[in-house]
Amino acid sequence: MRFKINIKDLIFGVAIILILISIYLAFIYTPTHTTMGDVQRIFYFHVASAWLSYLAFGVTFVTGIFYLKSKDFKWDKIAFASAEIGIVFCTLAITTGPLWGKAVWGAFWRWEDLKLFITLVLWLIFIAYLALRANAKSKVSKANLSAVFGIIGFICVPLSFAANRIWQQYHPTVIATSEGSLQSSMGMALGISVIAFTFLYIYLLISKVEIDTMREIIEEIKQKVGG
Amino acid sequence: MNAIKTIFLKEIKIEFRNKQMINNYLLLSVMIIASFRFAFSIIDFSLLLIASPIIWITFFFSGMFSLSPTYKRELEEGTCEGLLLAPISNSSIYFGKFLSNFLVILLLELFSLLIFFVFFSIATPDLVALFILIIIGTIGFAALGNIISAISSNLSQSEVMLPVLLVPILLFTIVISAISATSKIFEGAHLFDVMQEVRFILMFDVVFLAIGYLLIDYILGD
Amino acid sequence: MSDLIYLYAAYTVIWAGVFLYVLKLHLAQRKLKQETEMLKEIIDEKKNKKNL
Amino acid sequence: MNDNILTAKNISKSYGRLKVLKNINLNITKGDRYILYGSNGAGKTTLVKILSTLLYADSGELSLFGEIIRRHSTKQIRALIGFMSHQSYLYNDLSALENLNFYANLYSIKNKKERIENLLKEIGLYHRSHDRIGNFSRGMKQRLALARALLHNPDLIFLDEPYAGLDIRAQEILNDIIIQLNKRGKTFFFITHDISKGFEVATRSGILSNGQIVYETKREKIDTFSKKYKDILLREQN
Repeated sequence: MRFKINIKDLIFGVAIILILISIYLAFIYTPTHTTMGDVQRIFYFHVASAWLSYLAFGVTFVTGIFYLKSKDFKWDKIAFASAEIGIVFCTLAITTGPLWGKAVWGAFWRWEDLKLFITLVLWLIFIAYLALRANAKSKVSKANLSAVFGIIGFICVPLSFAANRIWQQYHPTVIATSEGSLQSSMGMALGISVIAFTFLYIYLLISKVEIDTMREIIEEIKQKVGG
Repeated sequence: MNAIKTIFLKEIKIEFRNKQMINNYLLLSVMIIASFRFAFSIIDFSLLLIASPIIWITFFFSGMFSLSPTYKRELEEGTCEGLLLAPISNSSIYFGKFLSNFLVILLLELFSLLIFFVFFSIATPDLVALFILIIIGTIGFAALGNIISAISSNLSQSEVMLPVLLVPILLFTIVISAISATSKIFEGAHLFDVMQEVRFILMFDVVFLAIGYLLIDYILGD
Repeated sequence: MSDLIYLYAAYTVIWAGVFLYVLKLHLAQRKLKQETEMLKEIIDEKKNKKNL
Repeated sequence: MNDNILTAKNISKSYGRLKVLKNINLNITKGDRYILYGSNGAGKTTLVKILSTLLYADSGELSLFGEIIRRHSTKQIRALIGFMSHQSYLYNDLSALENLNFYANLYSIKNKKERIENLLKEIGLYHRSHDRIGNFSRGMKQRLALARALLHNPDLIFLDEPYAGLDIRAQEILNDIIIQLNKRGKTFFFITHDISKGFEVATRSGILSNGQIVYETKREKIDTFSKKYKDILLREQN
């Protein structure tokens, strides 16, 4: 237990340091974007948040499969924690996306932009996932049903991505080429911020799982003491 | 195969024996189409552009109400364990119910389509293409709807949870492709003009049926 | 120049979001720790009563 | 020939952290009429669900008819098992005949028409074959539920609180049927919380308490047994 806490704090420390480095890189080290100006600097943490939410939902998907195979509640706990963290960062990604969009395109939201669209779909699916868990009647059915739903939801995302591509050909628009003029220093800044957020994710996941485990144990003791 | 047929026939029998239920579904379709009609009666609109979304949204919401009791009825009547005790696989329960869902939803959709043509005066498109689109779209709708209905029947407030769980998955896969293809059909295209959409919808059908086949065990079992 | 508002807004959203979530987790953890202390006291009391 | 119909070794089941069954060992041979008593919450229903393959145990080994039970391999075994619970497993919107026909098809029963007719006559509901069972009384439904459970001529029959909701006459009929079928070589396993019922038809009795079989006996006087049961219930409350 002692050792585990140390690892958790270590990860938190690494995450903080990496975040500070990436803030430095994002604001000072990288040059101002030639066409989009300074506002392009939103990009580094916007993309990192989006990445973190994809990673988190992916973990929910994989641990859902592990749970169904093993019926071990440990996996269910991780799946739930990861989904919640995913929702938080997905929310950050879909609020910062429009802010950037407004500056670059002049509009907050472009329904034609696939990345925005898919991130929104993911957000809806995992909001529904959390609603499912909140409405489950027992611990067993909560774990079973949410694992199944998480798997279905995650599988459908690439399919939805593909389906919406044809829908967009139907309404042709100019695709913003943000990556088109990405310089190598910008790429590195992005890379560092993505790594920083990945460490942040691991820290949050461990904390959340620990809290949920502790809450469960306390509930159990309370029932014993009360009865 | 025999088990699938048995369950399919039983579902259809129960569904049609209770005539009030079917009547309610039909009534709901009329109400949805009528509300679209009234909503669009006070503004200028291009019928060609809104026809396809109206049709599919109507299909989606009226079909959903017929999906909701599929598993809930078994749980409420306490017959679920009777099925699980029988020497059949859970996937035959799924496929039997899928077929009956498919049939009931398809009937509702054809009825809604009729009402739509009554309420909205629009040039009749290539009907064969339209029917084929509706049929393949409904396969996926029933396949995914059936599995989500099995999930939501185990939740509290299952009637609300069914659309909450179904919309983010179904709307952005099958319904969106179907809307795209159907609006092309209304603009005068034929089936071979929308082959790309058709291929996508068929792919979703296969994926959803496979998901149902693989995951139903985990929903119905312990 | 007016574009920079969006830059500030975006960074405020991100860091406020991250900060609030971390804070929420810490508060939850602290509450649980308090509860454990409380339970410990109750259990100790019960034990003492039994011994008496 | 091996006469062991059901063998359970160290069966445990828990829901989350709550342990419902702890190391259950059970051995039932052909022709047994085993009755298991236990208070509500002792884990009876979970146990009978595991033994009838509706649920799977977390650990331990269950074999039925000499075959070890695993997920997805139980279809043939299920055809040999009958199960009757306080729920009827019947559809209110279907008639008595349609209900039995449906299950007969699921169990792929040969010459089902004859079999269903005979069963309906036996339970005295032949004249109501075409009536929707939504209109049936609780007792009639329960009789039909028994017919449903016996439809495929199972060798091992589970009864979960079979006496609940039956009047005294129907209870006697049920006991008669149990004895009769038992003479034809059927094995019975039933659970109930009510000590006043079923003891006289059982050849073996057990008591389940807190997820463990704490007492087992063969042919004992009912007074001795019920005293034991009361003691155990009292101990449970403390």
